[in-house]
Amino acid sequence: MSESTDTPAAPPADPVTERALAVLQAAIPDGVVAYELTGGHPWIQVRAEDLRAACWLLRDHADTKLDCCHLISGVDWPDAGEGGELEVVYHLCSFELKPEPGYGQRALKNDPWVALKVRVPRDPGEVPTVMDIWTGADWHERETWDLVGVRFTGRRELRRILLPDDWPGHPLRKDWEYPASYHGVPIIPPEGY
Amino acid sequence: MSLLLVITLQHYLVVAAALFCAGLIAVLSRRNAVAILIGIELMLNAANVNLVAFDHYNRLPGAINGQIFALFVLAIAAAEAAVALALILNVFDSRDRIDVDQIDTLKG
Amino acid sequence: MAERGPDLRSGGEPEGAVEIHERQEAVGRDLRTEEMVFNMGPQHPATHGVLRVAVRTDGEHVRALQPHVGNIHRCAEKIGESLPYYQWIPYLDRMDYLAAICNEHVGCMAIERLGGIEVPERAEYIRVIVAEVQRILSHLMAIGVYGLDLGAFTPFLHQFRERERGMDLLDHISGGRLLYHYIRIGGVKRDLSQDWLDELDAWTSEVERRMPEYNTLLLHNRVFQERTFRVGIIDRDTGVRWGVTGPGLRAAGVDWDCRRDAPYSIYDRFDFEVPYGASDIGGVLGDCFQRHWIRVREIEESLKIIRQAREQMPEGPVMGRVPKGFKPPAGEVYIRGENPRGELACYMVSAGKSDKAWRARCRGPSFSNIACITEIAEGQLIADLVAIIGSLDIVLGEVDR
Amino acid sequence: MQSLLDQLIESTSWLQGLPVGLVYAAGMVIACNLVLVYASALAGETVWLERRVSGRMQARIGPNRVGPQGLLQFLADGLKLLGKEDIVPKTADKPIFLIAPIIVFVGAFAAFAVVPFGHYLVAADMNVGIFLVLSLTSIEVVGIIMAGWASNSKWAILGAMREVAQMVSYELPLGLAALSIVVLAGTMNLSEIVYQQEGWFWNWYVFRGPFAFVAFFAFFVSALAALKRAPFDLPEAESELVAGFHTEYTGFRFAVFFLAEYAAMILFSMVTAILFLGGWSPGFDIDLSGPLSRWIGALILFGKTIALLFVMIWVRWTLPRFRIDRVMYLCYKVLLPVSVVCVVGMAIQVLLAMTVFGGRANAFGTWLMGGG
Amino acid sequence: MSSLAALPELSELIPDLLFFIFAGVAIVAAMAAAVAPKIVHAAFGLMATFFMVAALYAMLGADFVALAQVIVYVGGILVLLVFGVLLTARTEIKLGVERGSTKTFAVLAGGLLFLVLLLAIGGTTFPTPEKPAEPEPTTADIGRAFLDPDGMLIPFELASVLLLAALVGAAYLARRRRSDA
Amino acid sequence: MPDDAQPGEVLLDPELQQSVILTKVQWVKDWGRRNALWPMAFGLACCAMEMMATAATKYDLDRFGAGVFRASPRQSDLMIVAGTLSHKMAPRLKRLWEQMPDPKYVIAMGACVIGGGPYSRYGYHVVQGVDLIVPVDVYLPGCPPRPEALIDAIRKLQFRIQERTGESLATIEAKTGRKGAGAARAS
Repeated sequence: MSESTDTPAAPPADPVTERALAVLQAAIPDGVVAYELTGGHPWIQVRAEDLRAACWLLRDHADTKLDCCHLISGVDWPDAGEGGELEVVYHLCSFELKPEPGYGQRALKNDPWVALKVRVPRDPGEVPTVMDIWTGADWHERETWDLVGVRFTGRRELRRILLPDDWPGHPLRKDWEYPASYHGVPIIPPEGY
Repeated sequence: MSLLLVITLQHYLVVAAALFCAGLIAVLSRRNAVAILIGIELMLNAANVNLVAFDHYNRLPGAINGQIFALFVLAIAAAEAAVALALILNVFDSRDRIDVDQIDTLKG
Repeated sequence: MAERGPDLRSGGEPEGAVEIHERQEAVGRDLRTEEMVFNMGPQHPATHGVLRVAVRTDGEHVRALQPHVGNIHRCAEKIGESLPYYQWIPYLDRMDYLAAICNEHVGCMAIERLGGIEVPERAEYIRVIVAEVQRILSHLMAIGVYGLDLGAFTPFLHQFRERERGMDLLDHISGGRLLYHYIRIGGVKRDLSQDWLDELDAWTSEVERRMPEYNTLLLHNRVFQERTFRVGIIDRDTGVRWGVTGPGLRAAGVDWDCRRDAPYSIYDRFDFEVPYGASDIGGVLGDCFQRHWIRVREIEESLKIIRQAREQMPEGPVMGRVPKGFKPPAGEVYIRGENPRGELACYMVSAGKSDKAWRARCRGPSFSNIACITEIAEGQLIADLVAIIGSLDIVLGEVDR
Repeated sequence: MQSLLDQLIESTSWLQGLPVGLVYAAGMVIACNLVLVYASALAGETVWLERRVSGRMQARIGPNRVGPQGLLQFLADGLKLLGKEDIVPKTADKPIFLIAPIIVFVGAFAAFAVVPFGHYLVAADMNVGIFLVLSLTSIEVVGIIMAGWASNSKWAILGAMREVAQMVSYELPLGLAALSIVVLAGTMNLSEIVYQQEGWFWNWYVFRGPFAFVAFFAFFVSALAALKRAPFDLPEAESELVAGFHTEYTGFRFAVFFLAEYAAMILFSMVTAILFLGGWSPGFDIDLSGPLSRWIGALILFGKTIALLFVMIWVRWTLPRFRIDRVMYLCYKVLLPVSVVCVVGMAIQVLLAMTVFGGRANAFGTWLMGGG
Repeated sequence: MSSLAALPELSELIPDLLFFIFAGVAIVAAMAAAVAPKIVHAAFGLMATFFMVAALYAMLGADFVALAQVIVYVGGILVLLVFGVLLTARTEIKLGVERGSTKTFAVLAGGLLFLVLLLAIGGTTFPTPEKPAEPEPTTADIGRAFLDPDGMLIPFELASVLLLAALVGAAYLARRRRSDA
Repeated sequence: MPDDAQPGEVLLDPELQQSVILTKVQWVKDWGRRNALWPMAFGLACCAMEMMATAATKYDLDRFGAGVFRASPRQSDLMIVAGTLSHKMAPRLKRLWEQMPDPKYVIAMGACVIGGGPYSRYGYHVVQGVDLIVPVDVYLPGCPPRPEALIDAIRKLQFRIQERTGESLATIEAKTGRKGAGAARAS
């Protein structure tokens, strides 16, 4: 990346995240657990029970208008907290609000997106759904359940999407073990491969 | 043409009678409306065989009334099949069945 | 061979039934013909790979449908966690195998950002050039295959003529016809020679010369227009709600292109237009025709970018300094780039402890694009369903990753 | 046929010793087999033609390894299909599944009996020739619907339904367009129709007035649709219905469908050439009725057939496929009115020719009223 | 066809043979159509009957009627019937079996009628001419008869009106009823 | 060709070998089979693109009579398994293979279907070789193989059909009781 032109000593805050944080703190002051406004990946962490409220707010508020749920990712942190935590990261973006002129040239060469994080205990790992807020979140939630094992609550049906329905476990959990075979077909490569 | 000397009018009439009886059996025994329609078509065909056979064996020179009647029957059969099938589909649509025993009310 | 199933692609599987949207339960008495449940795919000519779509039809009309994906789930994210960063790049190639370079580009950008690696100027230009060549190749394929879906075989085979030449171009610099591993962390694998650039010029003018021919065969063809006008309309609201990106979203009238509006790499140095849907193109906003039209226009814009990059390209090295045993500090990064099919995004988490990512997550644009057919294909004809799936231009490798 | 056999009997001594009826029967059987073999081989070569022509159109080459220029490709395909396992799906309706291809085959091939390949080169010179062609090709629908139903596959039944809707609809403009030529010719005998077009090419029926000209296109387009050729190939649309009504058919039975399709293509090309393009008439005034020159006529008709086949292939590999509603629209709102106008207009034309332009008395009147 | 008259005896048997084949197949297929347990089989039995009857017409010298039979019955009516069967195929399971008593009664009635007809046919002497009419092209005659004001013109026009009425009526009856209308 | 058998030695009935006429008939049958290999239009992943390229303009598989891509397995002779085979897909692949009429041939195209390829080590959802599911006649390595290589594989298969009297690997395996007997490996 050609960032050599401007690498300031104190990295500036990301304006979009800053605005989103202001909106959230005004409406649900207790909801925001932590945030990071600078650096390559600014984010805001909210409590799981406030997630839906925060999402509604970010989607509909005139200042943010984050009308698209770009990506939902689950991250497994087995060593965090007591008995491990699951982190769900929502990358939200807006097609409604145009970036200000010169946005692309700003020091933080980045996109106008907001990362919203929520952390829950690994067991049972329940996170409220946002499928009714952004329809496109449906498949992302199913995939996160499928691979990471985050249980999204309050939604229509939480089925596996990529793997077969009777697949053992959630492969992206750090403690997931490769099964020897699936329906008689070996999964682990033969010895000496 | 001398080829048909052995085959007489009666032969054709017997065939027509058999076809007619087959149609009658279908109409009487079936309860599916489409199957009844099949029986009716058989009976009409039997009539047609009679008409054409009589035309062939008893024709006055230049007159082919038998064949013309057969063509009329053909046209009527076509009209009848179209309307009957439309009715059957309609009944099927509203009743989900085309069993004639159970279509006894006129009101759809 | 005594045991033979009744019908080919349906039945037998427990998940074969279509889930019905709630509001479709009230279809009621309008059904007059037999309802049938079809399984389109996973081996079906129109599903572009191994997508399986369970379709409930009433005669020729689609009542409800449910796509089933995952048939080539290749565990790219697990592999991203299991292998060192630089070894993961080839797997990115194989995700969207029709736009391998674009994938590499975004993936390398993410890893470079994570480790704070700088890329030389010339390498950035080369990346843009090859990425745009790849975009043209991908769009040519999309255009041709769309014709194939609609029953026109010839444009598909004609586009292969240009596509083969373009693939040869990338073959010369990378050694692979389809999957390249050309863009590396910190730069590109090797410099472009003058001969190659001349060949590139010849190819671009050839593509420019041939495009009107393809447009005559498809875009301006009456039959094609009748098949695509007012079919599979994705309006702005639907598109944004489902997370549709790329040509699908632009056809809905959203004037958004990552390359221009959130420029990554050096895209802010080029002057190009972003085509987006409008009602005066033909058809209506967001229908299959406009998606096709946008791909055609984007090829022209990519040609523009290639020419500009070729002129501005400076001399210099093509590989930055990458530390041996590359171990980025703990942190996260989220990069999105404009792929031919939409926005590819890469979310990488480094725990800072090893040369492997803690979490390597990719957003395949096709994954979001195909999800919306449950909504837009309802009530269309089966023939239209084929047209819609084709116009979304999905690559299953990217849907399933 | 009759006269050919009579000539043969006159010229061959040992045949005269046999009962005439036996000779006639044997002659009929041999002629039927000849026609069948001729039509099958032609259908096979049409497959090759299609693959080569489409190859050229697509900047490819097409089959060129099997035999000279790939001419034996169809033989290889046929042999292979004969040797394939014959699968009847377990849930299929077996008797109907087995009969269906035969009915389709009969529908396509039987009509060749009345098609004259040249002067007297016709198996059965029937007075109702064109009517027979149309009615026999309508049998094909039944075979296809049987195939679709008996396969017990959803793709097959959907393909069959499309086929029925399309074929039944397009028979109307097809028949009416042919009828306008019958009005002009005053006969349904195909040989007779060709005799009337002999002489210079302006005698060809396609050039006799605007209605015939329009009828030619109506007939050809309807024939394309009735043949389920692209852009009307919805019943077997690969990208939509896998393979349509013959999805479940393997090996030999599939080959029969395949062959029947191409035979029907040849049949309709030939009938179009006979009805509109002067049959074996070369387009200038020359007598081709001699025992040897009639074979030249046959070659000319063959050439015209190939030309029309080429147009069919050309259209197929150029246009995208129609959608079912557009197909029906084209039939009922475009072709049907056009062909009705053609029939009525043709009747008026013949009437005018008889009353105003002096009928047979002058050349123009004769040209205008055909043989009617 | 003129020289056919001079054929020796051998070939005279062929038409007779053909007649018995056609008639036999027609009757067997008709019975199959009447009693086949599967409605689709019945429809295809009907098709065979139609073909054989068309062949009988051809033997009777009525070539136009024979082809009209094929094109109207096989290409039109039969396809309609099969289409109807396919569209209403859901009920086939329920309706496949008739009540035994009805069937017996029907077969009895049919057989009885056939006997009566046989007796009637056998007992009647039909005024048969010495020589049946020569088979000749009938198309022109039929056309003339249809359009002759003293002949069949009025019935012909009436038939066309009937067909039109049937067309309109069928279209009206089978139209899709909008559930929201 | 593989080293395990002389052509026509183990795999032909001795009776058949002696009968010249039968051999001729067999030759004609095999000639048809090898010159009309209709592949099934069946692609899984990346390699499918190269398979399409092979059928398309520049390489034109149709020259060898193998360009008729049939969508229905009932009408195809050759299954080119092109791309990665996943556990979810495997039963369907097996089913499609079962629906093909005999004699049927399988080409395993690409590293993934030969042995899991790059996904072998960590790809939990990738089958470690398609030969675990269906018998393979010709293995075609590469990631993805170039179109020339696919043409070569088809030529290999054609030679194999002529030399081995058209029996597919499934039949040979059943006859000899040896798994993988007689599979060929393309360039």
